[in-house]
Amino acid sequence: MLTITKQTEIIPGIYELCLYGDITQQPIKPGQFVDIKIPDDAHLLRRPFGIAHVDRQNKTITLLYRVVGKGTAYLSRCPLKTELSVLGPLGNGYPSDHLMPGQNALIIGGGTGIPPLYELSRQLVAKNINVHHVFGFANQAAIFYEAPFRALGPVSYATNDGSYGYHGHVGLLLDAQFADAVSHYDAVYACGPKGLLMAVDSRFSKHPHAYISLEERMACGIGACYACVTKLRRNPDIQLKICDDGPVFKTNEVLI
Amino acid sequence: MLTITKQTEIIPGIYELCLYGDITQQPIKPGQFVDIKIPDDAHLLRRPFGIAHVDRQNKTITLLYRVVGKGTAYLSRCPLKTELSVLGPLGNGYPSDHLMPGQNALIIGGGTGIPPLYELSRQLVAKNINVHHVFGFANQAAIFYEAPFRALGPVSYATNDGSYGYHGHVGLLLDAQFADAVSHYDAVYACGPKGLLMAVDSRFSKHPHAYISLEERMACGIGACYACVTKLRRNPDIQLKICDDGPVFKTNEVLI
Amino acid sequence: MTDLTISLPGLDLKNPIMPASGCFGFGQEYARHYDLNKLGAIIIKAATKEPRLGNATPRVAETPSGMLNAIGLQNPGIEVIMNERLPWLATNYPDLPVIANVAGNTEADYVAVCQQISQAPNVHAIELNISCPNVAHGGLEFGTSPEIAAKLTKACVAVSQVPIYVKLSPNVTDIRPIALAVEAAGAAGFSLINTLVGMRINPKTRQPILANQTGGLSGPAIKPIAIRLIHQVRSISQLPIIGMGGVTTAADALELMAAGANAVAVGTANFSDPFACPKLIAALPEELAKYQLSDLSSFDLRRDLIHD
Amino acid sequence: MTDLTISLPGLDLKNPIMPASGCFGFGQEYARHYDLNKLGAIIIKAATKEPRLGNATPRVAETPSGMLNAIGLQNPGIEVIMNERLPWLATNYPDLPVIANVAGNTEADYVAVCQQISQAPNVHAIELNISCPNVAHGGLEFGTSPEIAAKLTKACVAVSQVPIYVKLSPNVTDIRPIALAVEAAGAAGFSLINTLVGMRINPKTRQPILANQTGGLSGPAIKPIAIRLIHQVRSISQLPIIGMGGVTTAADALELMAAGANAVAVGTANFSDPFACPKLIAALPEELAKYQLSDLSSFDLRRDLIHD
Ligand SMILES: Cc1cc2nc3c(=O)[nH]c(=O)nc-3n(C[C@H](O)[C@H](O)[C@H](O)COP(=O)(O)OP(=O)(O)OC[C@H]3O[C@@H](n4cnc5c(N)ncnc54)[C@H](O)[C@@H]3O)c2cc1C
Ligand SMILES: Cc1cc2nc3c(=O)[nH]c(=O)nc-3n(C[C@H](O)[C@H](O)[C@H](O)COP(=O)(O)OP(=O)(O)OC[C@H]3O[C@@H](n4cnc5c(N)ncnc54)[C@H](O)[C@@H]3O)c2cc1C
Ligand SMILES: Cc1cc2nc3c(=O)[nH]c(=O)nc-3n(C[C@H](O)[C@H](O)[C@H](O)COP(=O)(O)O)c2cc1C
Ligand SMILES: Cc1cc2nc3c(=O)[nH]c(=O)nc-3n(C[C@H](O)[C@H](O)[C@H](O)COP(=O)(O)O)c2cc1C
Ligand code: FES
Ligand code: FES
Repeated sequence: MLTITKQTEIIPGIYELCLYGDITQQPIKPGQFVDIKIPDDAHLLRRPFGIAHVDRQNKTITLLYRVVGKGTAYLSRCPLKTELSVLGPLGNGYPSDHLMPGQNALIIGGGTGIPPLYELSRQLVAKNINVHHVFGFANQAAIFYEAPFRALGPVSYATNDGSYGYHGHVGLLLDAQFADAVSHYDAVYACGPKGLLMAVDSRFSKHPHAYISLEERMACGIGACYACVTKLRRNPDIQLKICDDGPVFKTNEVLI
Repeated sequence: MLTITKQTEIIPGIYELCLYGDITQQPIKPGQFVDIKIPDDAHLLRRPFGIAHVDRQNKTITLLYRVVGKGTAYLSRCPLKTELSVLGPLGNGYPSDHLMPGQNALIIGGGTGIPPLYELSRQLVAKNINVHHVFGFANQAAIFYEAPFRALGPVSYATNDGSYGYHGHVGLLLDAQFADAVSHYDAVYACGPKGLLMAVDSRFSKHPHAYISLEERMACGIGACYACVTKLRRNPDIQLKICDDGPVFKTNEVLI
Repeated sequence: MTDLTISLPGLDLKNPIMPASGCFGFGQEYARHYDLNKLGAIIIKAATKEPRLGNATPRVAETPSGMLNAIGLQNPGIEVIMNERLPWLATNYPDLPVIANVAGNTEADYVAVCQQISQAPNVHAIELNISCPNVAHGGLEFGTSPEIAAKLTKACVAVSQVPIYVKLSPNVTDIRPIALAVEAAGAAGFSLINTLVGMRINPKTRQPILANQTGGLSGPAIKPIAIRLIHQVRSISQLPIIGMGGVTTAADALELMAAGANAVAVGTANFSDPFACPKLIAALPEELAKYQLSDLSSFDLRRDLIHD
Repeated sequence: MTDLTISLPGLDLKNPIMPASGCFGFGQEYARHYDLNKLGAIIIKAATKEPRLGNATPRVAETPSGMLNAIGLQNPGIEVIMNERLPWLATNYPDLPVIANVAGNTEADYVAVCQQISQAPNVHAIELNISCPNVAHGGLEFGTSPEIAAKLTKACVAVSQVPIYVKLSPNVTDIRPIALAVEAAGAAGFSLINTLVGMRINPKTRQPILANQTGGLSGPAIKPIAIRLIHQVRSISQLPIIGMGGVTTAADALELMAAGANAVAVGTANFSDPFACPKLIAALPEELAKYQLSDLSSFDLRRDLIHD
């Protein structure tokens, strides 16, 4: 059980949720996620959320989530001190052991794919990696966590309506401003909507250290039920489980 | 919506619940009940509870309930300030207009049938009626609200195991100590388990002002669904609805 | 302004929402809580030829996100309904279309009640209940065989002054032959779903909670089954469907309409919240606006969904 | 000390609780969370002759107190199960009885898998899955006709080294003739219920949420249907029943046992709480003590309940 110690609506519809408890005693890799039981008997399936920030000193983790359906709406109404059943950390997380201080990483995200990238960026910066962020949003009003990310490294924004930064989706921004990214960056990390992941997957398909994080509807969250499978690109007869073998995969590894 | 302003476990498994809100603006008769939505989506049916105390000044009503199943267990865990959807006051309540100051009333109850009798007794005493209470419980440990009732008038207890008061059930206590009750009391009111109600129903079948309050599983609570019917004794082809035509009936009126 | 009107055989409705049969009596009790004119229509409690006392109590039990009922079609009989209940509605709510739910022990019973009740001026349609799981006779048995269902439908259609919507049972291996048979027999449309047969056992007594032992399962628990069956019937028939089963919110109502329902009845939700229907109706425009829609015809995407 | 042991054909169990097929894989993942020796037995994921990839994603959706799944019997095939999954269980949990769930496209498939898997030393019984609603072939069609179900059962019983429990479908008009036919064909017992066919529609796209369109409804929502069907099968047969459908708590398990189940499988609850099974098992003694019982045989009040 983790306890809600803070919950703020940081922009309309997006909540920052701090959970206190023993989960931080264990190692947590950026890109791993937690699976939360909505405390209402009618909701059986846990909800997966990326871990946006781990604060070992205060024994808290922070999640950032958008209210999309009944479960997240319920969560957003849970008062402070609510105890939540949280499973995790789950999944594999983003590999970064190969990165050396002074090397460069490109972090690409969009919408509610951003949360796990914040913890990733923090840990990379702590290892003295230079991090550049490329984020896509529907419009300026949808952007959140701009200041925290800017504190870690430069951020290039793309908005669908052009209200902030580059006018267009992230794929176009990559083409326009990051043409040499494949050679320039020692690691590429992405999380976000399917279109964004496909753009990254194709653009960095041969990069030796480019990773994308997938989403799928889940039941068990631990690899037992086969709800969340994805097929290997090189052999679609082999299926991997996003909850357990993922959610992070190398580019060109799975069919998205 | 009514707000929980107080919730105490007064003896193991029995809770006193104070609800604040506009419900006290309307007239509430003793013996009426409220129908409470358990604030969890998996629980559809409202739970009926007698109104144990109406405090117009502080705009609160008090309920006394036993935790018997999932709904009451959930209710007992609801923290202060929880907002509850409360339907009511529902049902007819105990008639007492015929009583004059100085007259005598006998109040008979058992277990969780006691709650509505407290508000009844209070209102009778306020009208200068002499009230005698006869209460049955499984054993001494199960007794609650002894002092509040004693403050209103004498209380005779019967316990099944003889651990307090008369040894035996309420029917036997009535036979032993209230043989002249039919003529002595100007009104008789009962609420409690079926055995108790049957004892009162038969013993006071000809009393012109003897009333019993029935329980039944309900769905709508307002007379529309026919879940809670009971048959008229004089013509079992006629059915009354406990939620709407009751829960209070005259003795000898319905088949119990 | 959102246009919530819908037009179905016999039913020109200002909105597609109506209380489901058996969950709203004959309207009188809920009328104490709100103005019934807010409703698109009202489906009244089952009418039978003779008055019925129904089953012994307990008649209801709770289940996770659902409930069981075994009321057993208690109703005051066609005479009282014709002479008191329907006139009360006609007097107090002259513009409220009534759908009469009809049940019986025998085909002759059904036919007699359909003939009589369809003459009431405010009865705009009949919902033929061939799917009540809670009575010994005249319930499910009429609804599980295509032949029997068709024969009964034909006989009722022949005598009725108003269109007949046949209420189908979910307690069957395949609903499609039954729907097709009923359509061929002249039904104006379908109403679905009725309740699923269920049981709860009291852990203390280890006996069924309901006096009738089994009861009909309703409420949100059955919503996915309702959606599936509506979708399946829509895939083989273009007749109008009054959909029901677990509808609580405007989103639920639109989900059933997306599956193929043309109007939506609300049953169990009335018990959780007596204001369920007017709240749902009030929320419909905003729910439609989420999809940039301002009327219900454009919501009708059934053709996309027919691949069963 | 409460005695939780039960003894059924092929299955001498230290307690009556086992994870349901498809909700626990082949045990490896849950073994990371707790010691599987706590379980009475384990029912493994369906085994088919060839490996199966299952359906497209999304494969699951939530419903009120329930969920839909359309996994589509994804499994690595009998070879891998025999050579890797079952040996892993035998090595790590030598005392854990395994019930193998068997499915197929054709009768020949079923027979081949039953023959092979029943030879695995740790497979103590087979659960014959003739009721999967999520595959185009070899699912429900074997389970809705008494004749076909009996023929298949007979063929499998003939080749199996272990008792066969036939898993019945709730998606039928009347389960009794199917149960009787399967009993006559030599089944050692029944397993029920499999999932009910349901659907959810995504309000945004107005298309089914599941790629497979329909899915199997499981979880507490279907518990009253499971109880009703267990009770109904118990009323016509004295064969052992492995009951399942929405069991989450010890009280739920006893409710199914009161209805006639001799052992209880837990499916969906594992997803809400990975520790659902061991928690339930730990709570059983206290739950039994509420009724002054110290073993399960005395809980068996099935005879009282047979009036269907
Ligand atoms: C590994 C992973 C990490 C995620 N991290 C985040 C995050 O950090 N912040 C954030 O806002 N969202 C995140 N999501 C998406 C988030 O899980 C869904 O938005 C959320 O489950 C919706 O729940 P709901 O009850 O509001 O919606 P409902 O529609 O009521 O949910 C019904 C069911 O569908 C599932 N579901 C609905 N949408 C999704 C989805 N996009 N992905 C997976 N399951 C879904 C729910 O989990 C639930 O089981 C993540 C998803 C995955 C798989
Ligand atoms: C008019 C009336 C007044 C009541 N007043 C009181 C009171 O003042 N204090 C008190 O402790 N109890 C009272 N009860 C009983 C109380 O309603 C039940 O104990 C309570 O509903 C049980 O809910 P649960 O969720 O804990 O039990 P569950 O068993 O989980 O409930 C399942 C369903 O059964 C119904 N149910 C279960 N037991 C009863 C019962 N005895 N009567 C009616 N419905 C039941 C529930 O309402 C619910 O719909 C009253 C009942 C009625 C009808
Ligand atoms: C208490 C109760 C009584 C019902 N009575 C009838 C009835 O008389 N005739 C009928 O056709 N359906 C009856 N039904 C079924 C409903 O009309 C409806 O088909 C079913 O409950 C599913 O809808 P819901 O989930 O919204 O309740 C009854 C349902 C309930 C809960
Ligand atoms: C994700 C999932 C996968 C399932 N796979 C199988 C299966 O492979 N074979 C089978 O016989 N039943 C399968 N089932 C059905 C369950 O074994 C069980 O019969 C059903 O879910 C009802 O129990 P529950 O409500 O406890 O989940 C599956 C159920 C779920 C939810
Ligand atoms: S959610 Fe069960 S395998 Fe991934
Ligand atoms: S509970 Fe519906 S009529 Fe009484």
